[in-house]
Formats: sequence, structure tokens, C-alpha cells
Amino acid sequence: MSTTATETKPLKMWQGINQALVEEMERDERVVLVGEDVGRPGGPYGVTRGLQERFGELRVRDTPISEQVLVGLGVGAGAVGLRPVVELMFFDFALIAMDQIVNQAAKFRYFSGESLPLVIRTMCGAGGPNGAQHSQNFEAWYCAVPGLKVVMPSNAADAKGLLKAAIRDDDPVLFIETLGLLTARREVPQGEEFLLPIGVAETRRAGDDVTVVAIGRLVDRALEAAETLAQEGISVEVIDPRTLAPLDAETIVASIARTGRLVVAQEATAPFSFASEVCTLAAERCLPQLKAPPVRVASPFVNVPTPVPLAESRAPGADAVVAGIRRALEGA
Amino acid sequence: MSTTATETKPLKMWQGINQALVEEMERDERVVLVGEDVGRPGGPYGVTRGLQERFGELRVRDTPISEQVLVGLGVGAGAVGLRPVVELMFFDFALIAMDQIVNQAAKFRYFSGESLPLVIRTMCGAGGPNGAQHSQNFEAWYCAVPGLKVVMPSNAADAKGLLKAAIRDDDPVLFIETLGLLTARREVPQGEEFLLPIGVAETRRAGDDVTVVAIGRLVDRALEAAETLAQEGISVEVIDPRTLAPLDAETIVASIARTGRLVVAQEATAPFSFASEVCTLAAERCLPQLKAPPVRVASPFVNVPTPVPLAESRAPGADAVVAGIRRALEGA
Amino acid sequence: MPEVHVPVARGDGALRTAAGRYRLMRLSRRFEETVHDQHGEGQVPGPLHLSIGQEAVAVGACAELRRSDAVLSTHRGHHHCLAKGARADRLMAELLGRESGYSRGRGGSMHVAIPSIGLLGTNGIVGAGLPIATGAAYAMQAQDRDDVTVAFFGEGATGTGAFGEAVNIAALWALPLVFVCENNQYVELTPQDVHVAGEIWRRGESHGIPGVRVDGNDVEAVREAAATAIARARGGGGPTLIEAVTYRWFGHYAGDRAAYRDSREVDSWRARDPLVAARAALDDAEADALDAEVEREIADALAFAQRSAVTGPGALAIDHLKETA
Amino acid sequence: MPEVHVPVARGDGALRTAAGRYRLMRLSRRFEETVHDQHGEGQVPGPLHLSIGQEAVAVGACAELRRSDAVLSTHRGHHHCLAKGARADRLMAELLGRESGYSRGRGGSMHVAIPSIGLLGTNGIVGAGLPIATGAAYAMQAQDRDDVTVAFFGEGATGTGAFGEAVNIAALWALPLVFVCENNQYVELTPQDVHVAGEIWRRGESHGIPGVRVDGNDVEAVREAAATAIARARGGGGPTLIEAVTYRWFGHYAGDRAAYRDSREVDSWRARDPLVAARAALDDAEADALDAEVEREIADALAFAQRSAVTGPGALAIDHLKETA
Ligand SMILES: Cc1ncc(C[n+]2csc(CCOP(=O)(O)OP(=O)(O)O)c2C)c(N)n1
Ligand SMILES: Cc1ncc(C[n+]2csc(CCOP(=O)(O)OP(=O)(O)O)c2C)c(N)n1
Ligand SMILES: [Mg+2]
Ligand SMILES: [Mg+2]
Repeated sequence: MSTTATETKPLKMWQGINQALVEEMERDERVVLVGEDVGRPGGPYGVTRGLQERFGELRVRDTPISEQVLVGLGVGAGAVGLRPVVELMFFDFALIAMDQIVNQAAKFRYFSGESLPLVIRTMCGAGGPNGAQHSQNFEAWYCAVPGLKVVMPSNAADAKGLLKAAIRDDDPVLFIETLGLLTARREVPQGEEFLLPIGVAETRRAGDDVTVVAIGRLVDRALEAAETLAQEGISVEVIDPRTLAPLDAETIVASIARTGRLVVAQEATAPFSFASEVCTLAAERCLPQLKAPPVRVASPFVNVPTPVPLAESRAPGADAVVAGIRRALEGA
Repeated sequence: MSTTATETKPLKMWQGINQALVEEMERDERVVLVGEDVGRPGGPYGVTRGLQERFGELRVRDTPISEQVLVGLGVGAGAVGLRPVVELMFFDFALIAMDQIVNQAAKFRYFSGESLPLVIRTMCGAGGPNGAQHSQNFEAWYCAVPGLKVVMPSNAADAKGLLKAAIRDDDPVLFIETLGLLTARREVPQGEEFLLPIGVAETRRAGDDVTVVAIGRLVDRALEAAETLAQEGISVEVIDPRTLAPLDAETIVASIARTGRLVVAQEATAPFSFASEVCTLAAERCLPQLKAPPVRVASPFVNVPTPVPLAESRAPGADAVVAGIRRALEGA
Repeated sequence: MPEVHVPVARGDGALRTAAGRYRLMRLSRRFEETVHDQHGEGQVPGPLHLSIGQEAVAVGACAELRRSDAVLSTHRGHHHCLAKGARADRLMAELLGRESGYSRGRGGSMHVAIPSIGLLGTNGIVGAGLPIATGAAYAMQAQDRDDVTVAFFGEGATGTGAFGEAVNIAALWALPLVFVCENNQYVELTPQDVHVAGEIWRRGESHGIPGVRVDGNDVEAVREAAATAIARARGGGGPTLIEAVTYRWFGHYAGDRAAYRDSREVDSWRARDPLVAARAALDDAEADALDAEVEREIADALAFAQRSAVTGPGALAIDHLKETA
Repeated sequence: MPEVHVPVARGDGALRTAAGRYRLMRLSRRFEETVHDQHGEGQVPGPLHLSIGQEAVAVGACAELRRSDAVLSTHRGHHHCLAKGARADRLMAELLGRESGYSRGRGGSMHVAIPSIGLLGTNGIVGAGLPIATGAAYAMQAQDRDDVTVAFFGEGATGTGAFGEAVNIAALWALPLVFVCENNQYVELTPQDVHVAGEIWRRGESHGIPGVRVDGNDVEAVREAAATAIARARGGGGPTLIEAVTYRWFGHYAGDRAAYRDSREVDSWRARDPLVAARAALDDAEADALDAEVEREIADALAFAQRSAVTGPGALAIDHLKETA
């Protein structure tokens, strides 16, 4: 994979995703997109705007509300020669398609020995007034499934580069977008060959005193926290795994071993989550170096309330990351 | 909750479950049982034998192959006055009913403020020649859901006492039976009031050198390992959480703080699993006491193969627990 | 919890008369208009799927229901809630994110559940009420009650697996369950022909249960079809599938300008306002009096909601499990 | 991988003649009897759901298929695999847990997938093949191929949500897809009347697609119905739902003595052996020759499997992701 792009453009995350889809569909006619409202309406949040006009109704297709069939469309089409991208509107709705994801898509190669190019795009998190059934963060569950890759970009550029890589990947990839980031702007490299490697973490900021592993919406907040603490002379390293499975444990472990302190920051609730796995890696592989207990900065273990101010008060902000880092610095 | 029973009988786990169902259905006519083949055939593994003859076709009901409706039957019936027990034949099939479990059952009280007595019984693990779609262990996923209790008994007596408690509980309980234990025999207290408390871990064996937290099929194997190592003078504490959510963290943490060493043993694969959460608790709350990195004894991160010998070679045995303990004793 | 005066008790019997039905349709309409306004003023901190234009379906289908009957509703469910006996004030408070709301203001429009009046839930998941409806109906059958369950769903929900599972088991077990498909022609941002193959009302026959299509803008037609289905269900005759053809006047959600629709289409449906027909059954003076009553009820409801405390973070952690209640 | 000699090539065209169809039915029967024996001897380390009695459905439905067409099968799918062109030897090896099996002996009966011949999988999850079938058919349509997909499923699968979702979208998109319900009267340990409301073949009409019921023990009747459906699908006419009524002679799985069935019922179906009818279309000498050929093929297949290495733990970790392949 190469990152030969030079020119960049400031784009919102949804635009980065849209660009990735356009470029890959232009490049390879086997790429198709199916989902609820992805076609004529251009997606409930506008992410797939203009695609159906450009690529026609057969390649960009509005489906009924049939989540099992949606993923099944991807599995079947991927098995006979297309490279489907399936959109599940909200991550919560993936619960309906779980058998198709876990028992069918993820096991296809194990049973058949052959590739299943399939991207399942979905959107997580409490970034809108949608409430307890439209805001959940269950990314950890899919990371526990052999045969599945899980990607979770934290900004527009990564979303573009990783989605393009996911579409070119020969394995099923669950691509988790974050509602709270869709309109966040970033410089996005242009050019069809801007690809980012799946399975490689990105160190967003180098630092020596503490390692913060942050995902999704918490990456920017972690960077903000790092900036705040820098003013006190605290040097924070921020790692964005970008791919949650297979996880780039080496990068994470090397950083923790060096700083001796770990904070994991995520929008999901803490118990049995992504953060649990990272903390476990720290304990298993960096115990002698650990100067303090790892800290999970996460949403409280309660449902997501509907009113936006409440939902936002539930998700950890930059202040919560700052507090988490302070705890990691004090601890043990 | 009381454990006033005195008399015991040697029963297989399936018999303990059967007895719990009979007793609770005798005691409370609101208790009903629905599931595939639970009635006339008495269950695919005989667990519900005799119940339909005893309680009639309305209270013990064979359903079509409709897993979403199965859990929905429980939610709706629980909401209007029954205390339903729903059987999902294999844990893997719960994937089809995930929306009903996570978005409906678990959130009913949050939305309505009222109780939802509902037990979802299912069977996990690679204890038979069933292969990759009938042998999975995804217990950790459900532990991440606010509003759900998750119980996983490791023997016939616990299965009985905990199932009875689950049926009397006013919250939705996911009750995970283990295929590999169904025919394992144990002394089971008799008497209608033999109840075991949900949310309370059981220390199966006291010890000083290392804490083993084991669940399901791995409990007996951990005890066997402890016995083996006792002969070398190694003193192993074995804790069976029995309830995975809400987890009795206090008991576990107190033990780890005392022994300074942790092994978590489970049939599930390691990444993003129950073991990850327990290791994280150790790191968060016992770091100063930890003498060695925690060790996860788990199945390798691959699908469950169909042939029994292969499936059995995949699941960790007592020897793997012994090896894990030795690692914990050497480490750091 | 302090409650304002509600002039007419709903629930058992309140919808048995044409006046009662008109009154509730009017209440529902005015409720929606009011929350729509509130939404425009930024006072509704959650999503809003308005049922304006569809009042006859909810009121007609609930006309013969008792408090002990159950209803499963959808993301577009305020009219169902009111028709089943929900109080306008607490429902309004819920939508406005107030502590006095039915779900303490945390749930909002899609998460209203009032088991005490048999309203088992609006729902954010399309189709998800249908399996739950089979459970409520099964419990009624198993307990030998002559109660029934009514499951509302949009035509979009016929695409879900939950729908097929539910119809099959309801037919198989002869459950006391009435399926009411509120076909309002659109499914989010696409027309129903993107979603529905064939004809919805005919999905009954291959399962051996009656299926009927009715004018969903005619409250009496809906009531009649529902009455037949409900009587059948109470008598042990099993489920019925009713397709009520209607139209949503506004977009999918408050804020959706529904540019995907032809304005003439909208106009033609607005010209068939279900309230106008229902009002015609009454004499004008009676109708005017009911309208005035409704205005007061709505004004009181809004005042109640507005003077209730805004739900704060303190409400977040409760009611997940019984012990935390 | 070493392969034994296969006397008659299957796949394109092999089932176009009555002789070819009889031969394959016979092969399927003898295959099942052989693996059943092997199971009795403890040589099958996985579950076994025998298709004996149902051969005419698989062979009739696949008679007009090409290699580039797709088939989705079920937990009871050896006959589908063979009819779509799977080699008896590698299939046998899979069931016997050998490295030379189609899934390296790790998958067993319920997890055979051979994309190279269009066999997209038997399946351990009831109903799960149906959504996948819509995907294969969609790809064929989107690529403007005139290929078709055939989805087999038992009558028990009509209870799953996946079934309803799949029929709806197939009808809606006019997918080149033929649904073949193999109604063998039982669903695990209970009769079909515990599972199916109304009539399966009629589930088509409310979706606006043809539904037909055929004698599933008459290979020519199945072939004819399938040929019509396949031609329709290839021509862009959309899906068809075929209910083929048949019977499984043995229990749900090898080992199930099926005490829940009346022996007279079993006898009456055995008296209608689909192979006897298919054989009657041939002259005796020809049929005898085919039988002998089949015996050799089965013997060779068994020998192949038996001399293949038993799958060891080394096979466990491969083929989860491409890089681990
Ligand atoms: C399972 C699921 N898939 C998708 C959605 C997103 N969604 C919300 S409402 C809706 C359309 C529902 O249409 P219909 O059933 O006709 O009801 P209407 O909105 O017309 O009342 C969709 C697709 C959802 N909430 N749940
Ligand atoms: C989703 C799901 N639920 C339950 C099962 C357990 N199960 C395996 S086969 C079977 C019966 C299937 O009956 P049918 O569809 O009629 O096929 P047949 O066995 O008769 O060929 C059941 C319930 C399963 N495998 N998958
Ligand atoms: Mg609609
Ligand atoms: Mg069958």
C-alpha cells in the first residue's frame, strides 16, 4: 500500500467517505453499494450523495428494511464476483444481521478456502438525538470474531484511505463510521491511490509520559487533552489504532513499555469493551514497565439517553481524558 | 436468598436444569417455557423432558424456527404478566435474536420503569461434533449490555440453584448452559427453596499462590489443575464467578490482591473476551500487588472445527490451565 | 408526580362513540402540531416522526380496545399512544425531555412504554414490536384472558424478518393478535414501491389468516375492520392482518422537507383529511365544543411539560436493573 | 491433491438426460448409505443429516443448471452438493474428517462450500442461505449474466425471518432466483404442522411471484417446474417459489430413531421411492450399468477418503483471513 498522494483538500468525513466510494467504483466496476436510502436519497446523512446518478440503479441500490438480507446480499454477491459495499444505517441495526456477519461472512473463507471481498459500512455513537437504540458502540464484539477485520477511522482522511483499502481487501471488513465525526473537517489527500494500510496503528502525537490509545470520536479529544497537558509540561503520546482487528498490538505495546502509563479512551462503555482488551495487553506484556494502573476513559455503563445535551454529557469529553491522564500519572 | 436445602442427589447438569424448571413451574403458574423442540420432544438434548406432559401444551410450547419471535415471545409475555423462560437451542442462534435481546429485552425497564421477568436459556461451547456455527462462546458480548444479567453455571447444582433464582428475578437474565457439561454429575441439593444468589462468585478452592478465575467448562479443569499443582506444594485459589454480569468484582479483586497472580480460564477465544475484562480489573485495581502478568488460558483464535477430537484439542484442558498457572508463577 | 386535570378520561370506552373518536383524532392532530412547533423552537431534544394525516388508523384500530389489551407501536407512534390512553401531558413532557415524561424524558418519542395502560412501546427498531406483540398475545392466550394485542407497523416493516416470523407464529398458534399495517406510502426517504413486493394485505392468506385492506383515512372503516378482527381474536379465532392505506402529510422526521414527493400528491391526500370526515359525523356545535376541550387539554399538556424540570444527568443511571431503580 | 478417477463428469449437462438424473439420484442414495454406515462405525466425526428419500428434489432442481449458476444448500445438503457437481470423493473425505475434504475436513457436512462449482454452501444455520442467495442472484443481475441462483431450504426454514426478507427482495428486484422448499414433513423432532401456518407454495402470490407445489418424489415433475422457473429467471422474469413435497426416510440426524413418526407413514413413503420411478424411465440394462458405475464411484470415493490423512490440529489456524491462508 502506498500513500503517494500529494495534493489535499479540506473535507468533512462524509465527503471523504463519498470520495472513496466514487473513486473505487470508478476504478473497479465490480464495486457495488447496497443499503437503505443509499441511492435516490443519497443516504440519510448524505454520505452517498450523487452515487446513484453516477453509477446507476443496479450498482447503487436502495433496499427494503431487511438487514439480514442486506449482509446476505454482500456475502452472496461477494462470493460470485462482485466487491460489494453494504451500508447498515446504524450500528445498532447490525444486531439484526449478526448471524450473517458472524456465521456467514466471517466464516466463508474458512469453509470454502476462497476470498470474500465485502465491506460492511455502518455508523456508531451518540452523536445525535437518536437515543438508546441508535447510538451504541459494540465494536469490541466484532473484534472477537475470527475471519473479520474491523476498521474505525477517526477523521476524514483516514476514513477515505481506509475505506479504499477495505474495498480492495479480499476479506470481510466491518467499517465503523462515527456519527459524531461525519461533519468534522480534515485535510484529505486527493488521488485514486491514497490508501491507508489496514492493521497499522497511527501515532497521532508522540510523547513520553503516558500513552493514550483512543478510538473514534475520542481521538481528537485525546489530542486536545494532550495539548492542554503539554502546557503543564506533561508529554502525552496519542495512538489511534484505526484498525481494531487485527489490532496493531506491537505499536501499542511498544509505547506503553516506554511511557509506563496507559489511558484508553473510547465512546463505548467500559466493561467488556475495546478498552478492556488494550488494558489486558498492557498487563500481559508491559507489567514490569507499568508505573500506574491503566485507566479506561469511557461512557458510564448506562443506556444512551435521547436528548442531545444528556447524551453529550454521557460521552467522555477532552476533560475526561485529561482527568484520566492525571489519574494515570498519579497512580501506583 | 437462602440455601436451606439439606438432602442432595447426584444429578447430571441437564437433570438439575430440568428440576429447576419443574419446581418453578409447579410453584408459580406464570412460569412458561417456549422454544424449538422443548415440548413434545423434550429438548434436542433432553433437558426439558417430561415438562409438556406435566404442564400442558400452553405452558411448554414448541415453536417454529423463529429466533427473533422466540425472544419477542418472552419480552411480550413478560411485559403482560407471565414469567417466561425462552430456550435458544444453541448460543450461536442468539445472534439472530440479538436485537430482541439487546434493544428490546434489556431496555424494557429503562424505557418503561417496569419489571421484565425473562430468562433466556441457551447452550454454548464446543462439547459436541457441531462445528463452527454451533459451538461459539460469545458470553462477553452480553455482559456489555446495561440491563441484562448474564449467568453461566459450571455444574449441576449451580445450574439448578441459579436457574431458579433467575426465574424469580425481575430482570432479564441470559442463562448460558454449557454443552460439554450437560451430562456431568454433581450432588444437587433438593427442595424447592434451594436458590443461589445471582451476582455472587463462589470460591471453589482456597489458595494463596495464584488466583484462577474460571468459567463454564474450565472450572472443573481449573480444579483439576489446582489438585495437580497442590502435589508440588503450589496453592491455587479457584474462583467461579457464576454470574458474569453483574460481575462480583470484589471477590475476584480481593483474591488477586492477596495472591498477586491471576490466571483466567475459559473456553472462549482470548481477544475481547471475558478474560480480558478480568485481566483489566486486575491491572486497574491490583497493580501494586501483581507479581506477574495475568495469563489468559483460552481457545486459540480460530473457528471451532467439526470433528470432536479437533474441537477438543482446541479447547484448553486441565493441562493448559496448569501451564498457565506455571507461567503466572514464573512471570515478572 | 403532579398531574394536570384531564377533561375526558381515555382508555376503556372513550373511543366507543363517534364523538370520542373525533375528539381523540383532534387531540392527536393538535398534539403533533404542538410538538412540531416546539421542535421548530428547539424545544424537542430528540427525533420527531409526526403522524399527522394518519390519525384515523390509530383511533379506529384502538376504538374497541380495553385497558387490559396491549398495543405495540413504532417510531411514529404518538397517535397510538394517545389512542391507547396515554396522557397528553406526560407524553408531551417526554418529548420535551422533562423528568415528568413517561420515560423520565430520557427516552423521547421512540422509547415510550406504558405497560400500565397496555402500551408496550413505541420502538426505534423497525419491525421489532411485532415479535413482542406475539408474546403479549401468547400470554393472553395462555392465561385464558379474552384480551387482544394490536401491533401497528409501517409498510416498510414488511421488509423485516421480524414481520414474517410474527405472522407465521400468530397464525399457527391462533394468537389473539391484530396486525395493523399503516401504509403511509413512504419508508423514510423512498416510496413504498422500493420496499414492498406485491400486496401487503394478501400476506395473510398464504398463512391461512384473513387479510383486509381498508381506507386508512376513514376512521369508521378502520374501526369496523378492527372490530371484526378484534372480536375474532377475543373469540379464539386467531389473528387478522389489516392494511390501512393512508398518508403522512409531513416528512419522515421533523426537519425532512420531503422533496422526494410531488406536491400534488401531498395536496390530494391533504384534501382527504381524516379529521374532516370524522367531524362530519357530528353536529357542528358538538364538534366545536370538543375542539375547544382539546385546545385546553393541549395547552395544559404543554404548560405541564414546560413547567416540569428538564431531565438532568441524574436520571441517566436509573432503571437499568431493578436494584438500580 | 491426488484425485481418483470420476467416471462421469458432472456439472454442465450431466443431468440433462433421464439416465444422468437417475445416475445422480443413485449416487446420492449410495453416498448417503455409505456415510451412514461409516457413521455407524464411528468414522464420521461430525453430524450427519441424510437426504435419503429426497434425491429427486435436488436432482430435478439442478437438472437445468450450469456450472456458473449458484446453489445455496442447507444442513441436509449432500444431495444438493452432488447434483451441483461436487465430487463424491472429496465430499466423502470432508465428512470423514480428512485433509482432502472440501473444507480440509474441518467443516463437515454443514459447512461445505465450493464456490468454483457455484455451490455457495451447505449451512448450519436454518434459513441463512436465503439472504446469501439473494446476493448471488443480485450479482448475476448486476453483471448482466443470464445465470440463476437456486436456494434450497426445508419447510422449517419458512419460520425464519430470513425467508420473509429474501422472498420480498427477490420479488421486488425480480432477481434470477428459484426458491426450492424441500418439504420433507418434519422439522427436527416435530412435524411440519408445528412450524408452518397455511401453505408454503402460496407464500409467493402475495409477493406477486409464482408459487407452485410439486411432487418432490418425481424427479421429472421437479425438473419441469424448475425448468420453467429457471427459464423465467434467466429471461429476467424474476423469482419463483417451488414447494417440493417429499419425505426423509431416516431421522433428523444419524442416530435419531425418529420415534415421533408412525411406521406406517414411513412405509408408505418408502413405497414411493423416487429412485424406483426414475429408474423406470430407463431400460434395465442401462440402469444396471449405471448402478455398477455408481458402485465403483462410491467405492473409489470411500477408498479415497480413507486413504487421505485425518485432519490434524495443523489445519485449525488457516483460512480465517487471506494472509493466514
Ligand atoms: C431495523 C431498522 N432498520 C432501519 C431503520 C431506520 N428507519 C427508521 S424509520 C424507517 C422507515 C420506516 O418506514 P415505515 O415502516 O413505512 O414507517 P413510517 O416511517 O412510514 O411510519 C427506517 C428505515 C430502523 N429504525 N430500524
Ligand atoms: C437458526 C437455527 N435455529 C435452529 C436450528 C436447529 N435446527 C437444525 S435443523 C433444524 C430443522 C430444520 O428443519 P427443515 O428446515 O424442515 O429442514 P430438514 O431438517 O427437514 O431438512 C433445526 C431446528 C438451526 N440450525 N438454526
Ligand atoms: Mg411508511
Ligand atoms: Mg423438514
